[in-house]
Amino acid sequence: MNLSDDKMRAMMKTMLTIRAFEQEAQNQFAMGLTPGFVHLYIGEEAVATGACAALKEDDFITSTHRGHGHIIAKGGDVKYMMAELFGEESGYCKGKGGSMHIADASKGILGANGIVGAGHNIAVGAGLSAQYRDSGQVCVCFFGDASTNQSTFHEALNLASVWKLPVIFVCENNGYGISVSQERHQNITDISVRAQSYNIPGVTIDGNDVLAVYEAVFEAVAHARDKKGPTLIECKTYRHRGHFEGDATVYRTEEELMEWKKKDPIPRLKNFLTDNEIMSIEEIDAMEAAIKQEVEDAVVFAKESKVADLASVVHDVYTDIVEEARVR
Amino acid sequence: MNLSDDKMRAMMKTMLTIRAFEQEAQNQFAMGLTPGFVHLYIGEEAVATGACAALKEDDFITSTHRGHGHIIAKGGDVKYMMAELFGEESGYCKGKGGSMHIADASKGILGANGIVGAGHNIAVGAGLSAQYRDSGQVCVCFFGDASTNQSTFHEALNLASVWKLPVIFVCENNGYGISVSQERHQNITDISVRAQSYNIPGVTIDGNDVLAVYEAVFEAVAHARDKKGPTLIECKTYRHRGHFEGDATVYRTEEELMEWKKKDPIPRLKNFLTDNEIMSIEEIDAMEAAIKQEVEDAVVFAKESKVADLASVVHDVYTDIVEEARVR
Amino acid sequence: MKTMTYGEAIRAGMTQKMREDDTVFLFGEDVGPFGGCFGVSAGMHGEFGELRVRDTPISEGVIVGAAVGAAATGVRPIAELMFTDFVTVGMDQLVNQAAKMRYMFGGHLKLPMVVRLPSGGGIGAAAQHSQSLEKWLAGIPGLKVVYPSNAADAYGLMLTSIEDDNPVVFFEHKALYGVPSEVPDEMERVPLGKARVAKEGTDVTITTYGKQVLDAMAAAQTLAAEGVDVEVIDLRSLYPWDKEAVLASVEKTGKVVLVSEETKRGAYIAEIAAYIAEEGFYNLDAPIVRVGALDTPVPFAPALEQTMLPNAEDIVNAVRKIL
Amino acid sequence: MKTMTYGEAIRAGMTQKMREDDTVFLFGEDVGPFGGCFGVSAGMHGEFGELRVRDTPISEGVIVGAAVGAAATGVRPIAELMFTDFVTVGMDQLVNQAAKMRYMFGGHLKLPMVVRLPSGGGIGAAAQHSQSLEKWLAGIPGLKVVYPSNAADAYGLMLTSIEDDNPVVFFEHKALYGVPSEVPDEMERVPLGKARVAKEGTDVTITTYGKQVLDAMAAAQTLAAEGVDVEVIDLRSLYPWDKEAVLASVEKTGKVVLVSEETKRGAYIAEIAAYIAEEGFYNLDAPIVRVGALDTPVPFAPALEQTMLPNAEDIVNAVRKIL
Ligand SMILES: Cc1ncc(C[n+]2csc(CCOP(=O)(O)OP(=O)(O)O)c2C)c(N)n1
Ligand SMILES: Cc1ncc(C[n+]2csc(CCOP(=O)(O)OP(=O)(O)O)c2C)c(N)n1
Ligand SMILES: [Mg+2]
Ligand SMILES: [Mg+2]
Repeated sequence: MNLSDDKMRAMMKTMLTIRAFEQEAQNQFAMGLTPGFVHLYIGEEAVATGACAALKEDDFITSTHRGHGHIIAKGGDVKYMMAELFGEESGYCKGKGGSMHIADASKGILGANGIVGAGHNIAVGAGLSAQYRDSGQVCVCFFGDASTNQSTFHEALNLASVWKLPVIFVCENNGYGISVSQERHQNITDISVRAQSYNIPGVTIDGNDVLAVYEAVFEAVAHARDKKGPTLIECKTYRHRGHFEGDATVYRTEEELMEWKKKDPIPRLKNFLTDNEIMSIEEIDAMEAAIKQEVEDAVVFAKESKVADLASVVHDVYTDIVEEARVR
Repeated sequence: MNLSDDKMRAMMKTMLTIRAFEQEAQNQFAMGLTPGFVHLYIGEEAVATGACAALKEDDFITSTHRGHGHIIAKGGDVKYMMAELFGEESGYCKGKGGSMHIADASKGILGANGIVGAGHNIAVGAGLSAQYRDSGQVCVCFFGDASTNQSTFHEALNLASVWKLPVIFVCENNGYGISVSQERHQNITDISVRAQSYNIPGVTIDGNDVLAVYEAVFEAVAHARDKKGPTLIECKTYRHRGHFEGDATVYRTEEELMEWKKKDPIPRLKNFLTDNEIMSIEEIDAMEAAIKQEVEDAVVFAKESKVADLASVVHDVYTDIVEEARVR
Repeated sequence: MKTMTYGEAIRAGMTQKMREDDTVFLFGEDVGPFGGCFGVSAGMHGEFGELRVRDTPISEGVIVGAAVGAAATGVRPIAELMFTDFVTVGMDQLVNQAAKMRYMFGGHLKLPMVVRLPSGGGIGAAAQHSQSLEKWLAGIPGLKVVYPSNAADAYGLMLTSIEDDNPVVFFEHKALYGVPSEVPDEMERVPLGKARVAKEGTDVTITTYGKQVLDAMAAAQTLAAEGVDVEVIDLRSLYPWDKEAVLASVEKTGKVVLVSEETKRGAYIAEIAAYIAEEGFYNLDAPIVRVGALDTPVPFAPALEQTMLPNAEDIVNAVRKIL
Repeated sequence: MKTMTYGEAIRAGMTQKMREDDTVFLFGEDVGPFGGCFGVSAGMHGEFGELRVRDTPISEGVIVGAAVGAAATGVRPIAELMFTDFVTVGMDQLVNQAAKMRYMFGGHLKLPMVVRLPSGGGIGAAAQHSQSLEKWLAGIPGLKVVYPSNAADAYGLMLTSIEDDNPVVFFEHKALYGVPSEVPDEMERVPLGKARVAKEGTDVTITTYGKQVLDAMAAAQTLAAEGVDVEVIDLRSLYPWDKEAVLASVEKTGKVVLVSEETKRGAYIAEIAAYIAEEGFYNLDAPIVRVGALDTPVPFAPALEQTMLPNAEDIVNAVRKIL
């Protein structure tokens, strides 16, 4: 594998950052400090991390309702993310988007998305733009298992295939769409078989193995940059938390969760790094402590921030028109 | 094969009826007597005929914009069809539907449809109803190659598969969606591969061989009635006319058309029947002459009919509410 | 009389019809054992089993489309979309198929189906999970559209909607699910197309529906303290809608304020306003005032969201404008 | 001055921008060598080649969705849907994505994209190929919406729409494609949001757009013969729309007739009516009358279709009602 030690350390850092961010998001939500819905990525960190490690800074990603991990992995700043969860002006979206709509166009992050499957199409558009401009960019499209039954999955993969667009479709198969298990929402086990409908490469990998994810995406990126079109990569993984915070997860067993916790991607990478003497446990601990601090600082930043001036509610709809405000 | 001679004669009759109806529709359109769009089925008769021959009267079909053949094969009356093409009150839809919206619920014909791909979903609904009522009915869903890139194709096949609904998806692959050839609208040759995405049986057959179509659909119907779920059957065929009447078909070659005309399903069945002494050429000629007469009578019927009372334009929106009329 | 929440009333309506008529069944995302994203179908899977309360894949197109095909072939499906916002992916099935099939086919078909659409803002769910989109469907010939504001109407309209032989769009406001109100012991059908006078009054007519009925009642109370006697009309059905009730009230008061949670521009209440300006013009003593949401997507932060959405205070101000 | 058809003008607008700006490109079903279902893009594939005038599969969702993703990443796509009716399968991309992305993301993005929607009836295409659905999109914050009635405006609005940094919905009336009218030799941009006074007059204001401008002009001519001096306002843009122009005209005439081909109930002109009833009430001398299509799907038979659609005679009758 073409993975430098530095790259592996960076992946460790990304995974730990995602985990720490999500745990803090969980706490803040539990305390009632962040409004709306929050969908946590705990347990799936290897997918976003491995995939984004294979990208350049000007490459694109599209994300989902469960987007924090993708955004961190593509270089999003936890400070502005946390502030957005709190709905503050200093957040990525000035408090207008919240958890499900964080984006950072300057880093190629084309947005989390509240509509299941919407990212498929947007990713194809980014790929089309890259192809049209002959820019050499690619787009990684993240999505869940259940979203592969949405209309958009099909239209997007077909168009990407027939136009040979530089898009890498990365499916996070965590076995459920909310309460509906995969066998109840589709009659297949490996979602990668759906690649055959578009005559594109399709692989199923262990989504809790960050190195495997990196490798698969790296290959797909090379294929895409070579103008050979899209790839479908299915990453089998699991979410440790409920669908959203507050979900009592009555639809799955404690044993199942325990089985998957044993396969947690984070201890796994830690072990790999220490076993191969790429990082010592002390180094990892120090890294983790620094990250915890960064995330705590982000919470402080968020809490010190203020909600935007209420008058701003009518801004940002158009580039030019400002809608009428209300006089109450 | 379990095909009685009577059944084969009936299939001959259906194919000849479709051909004669379409030729007359072509003529009447050319004379400017039928308004709107008309999409002819000439060259594809074997698909509708073979498929519907495998059905019972209370089974369902959904059709497309190119629907005349399906409707005739499922027992539609050419008189009311022709009158509908003319927009007359005596037509199937009282002149409100036209060529693209002919339906006859009493015969299980759930409608031609102007929206490409809409029938996929409706067929799944009919299958769901059959399963729910445990009625033993099945639904055949007809659709074109290009419609298999629509959102609906994917959602419908997935749901039918996971719920094991009694639906037979019959794809009429005539190589084009309007001007766009198959290789330009999808990156696969055999559409039946898409069955793999849903883990259901998928086959590709010669759609100009009515016996092959019958056999494949017969098997799929048995599978469906056995509660084993849907099947995808791709029938390779060709339309002799343009996409709609008036289409100059600049996107295809004369040679290609000529090649396919050699494979015309009608002479093919004729030869089979005479070679196997199931029908004599005289019998076929007589059958054809009677059909021609029936279709000519349908034109007379249509021409003698009148457009509905203009006041009726506001009827039939709801079962109970009659919309306000206009006083001009 | 008993007390029920709005959500319980919707469930009671579905449950009653499912007990009475075994051609009625419910399907949608997570409506089964999970009980629906807002708990509306909680317990129904237990009572009716897998075939009658069925979880679907995430495929709104075929959820609505399958309801159409099923309704056309002898059953009475209820389809739930988890959020109204997702009707964007089921519009073809609703508008080009369900609404038009009967007409296109010359009247030879009925389509008894209900599509449930949980609507509205106020729960911090942001732009793609908070919309009010009545205007898309209430103006489509072939659809009937209802929007209850309280438990009794939710219950009664559900019974009538399921029994109707036409496609009925059943809007529900998410922020009302937990709100209790009184329901008669023997629930009667609420006819489609009949408004309810929520409060009689003589000075100004407030015409609204859904959650804004509560805001209008609060506004009426505030105004009563100032000596202004407001009449509040709860439309209940957006199509057919009760033109007579509205015109009669305007004739009495001469003044009308229309309220909806849709973004004001192009909201369906514009139809009511235009209708009054056309048919009730000579009874009007003052401009027709509309109160709606600001003309923006729904923002996430609660303070912003509350600024964007209309409230009782806005209604009070609107009434004052024309006193 | 030269003469062009409406269809040619749309093509001229696209062609000019594609020559000026190589980030502009067109895609949709059969827009390539076939030249579009109505011939609007005829010849463009020849001039610009496969990458810039591109045939898509039949996948309206990804046609609009890809335009969104492309517009967000540095190009200016024009997406054509073959018929407005098919926007039903691209609504999510248009309404939940294109319209909301900038706002949801806090203003950090622009989306310069045009979606072309051939609309309207009159060609015997029946219920699923003849709709007017302005109301769905003109009331959605985040979208701009235009609807030209003649070649010069079609040309000029196309230039402006492509240059706009926001998603623009470009409605075209199918029955106008072949209609010629005059176009200046040097075409100027037509600003979004500015109405055009198609005919000045003092007695009644007819406010309309698209094909109905032609009907309104015919009606004005009939009425002129009776001594009624009608002012005809062609809105051209439905959002932003020219409130000042309409209010000024109503102030002058005191009477207004609104016309659209949408089914009357819930048509976007209800917004215009409601706005006038709110902001211009004291200038009104008569009821606001609306003329729209009958409240049914579009029927197939031409005689039925002509009965269902509004025409010049209906406009004349509407004006007479309030003289
Ligand atoms: C179009 C649409 N339908 C339904 C929903 C509600 N919803 C949000 S997330 C979700 C489940 C998604 O499952 P999956 O794609 O597997 O992603 P996961 O949550 O497992 O990461 C559903 C049904 C939605 N947001 N959008
Ligand atoms: C949703 C939708 N998109 C586009 C069209 C326009 N249209 C009508 S038929 C057709 C081609 C269909 O091709 P195919 O499915 O292969 O059927 P065929 O015409 O070849 O029988 C198209 C693009 C439509 N009617 N509906
Ligand atoms: Mg999942
Ligand atoms: Mg085809």
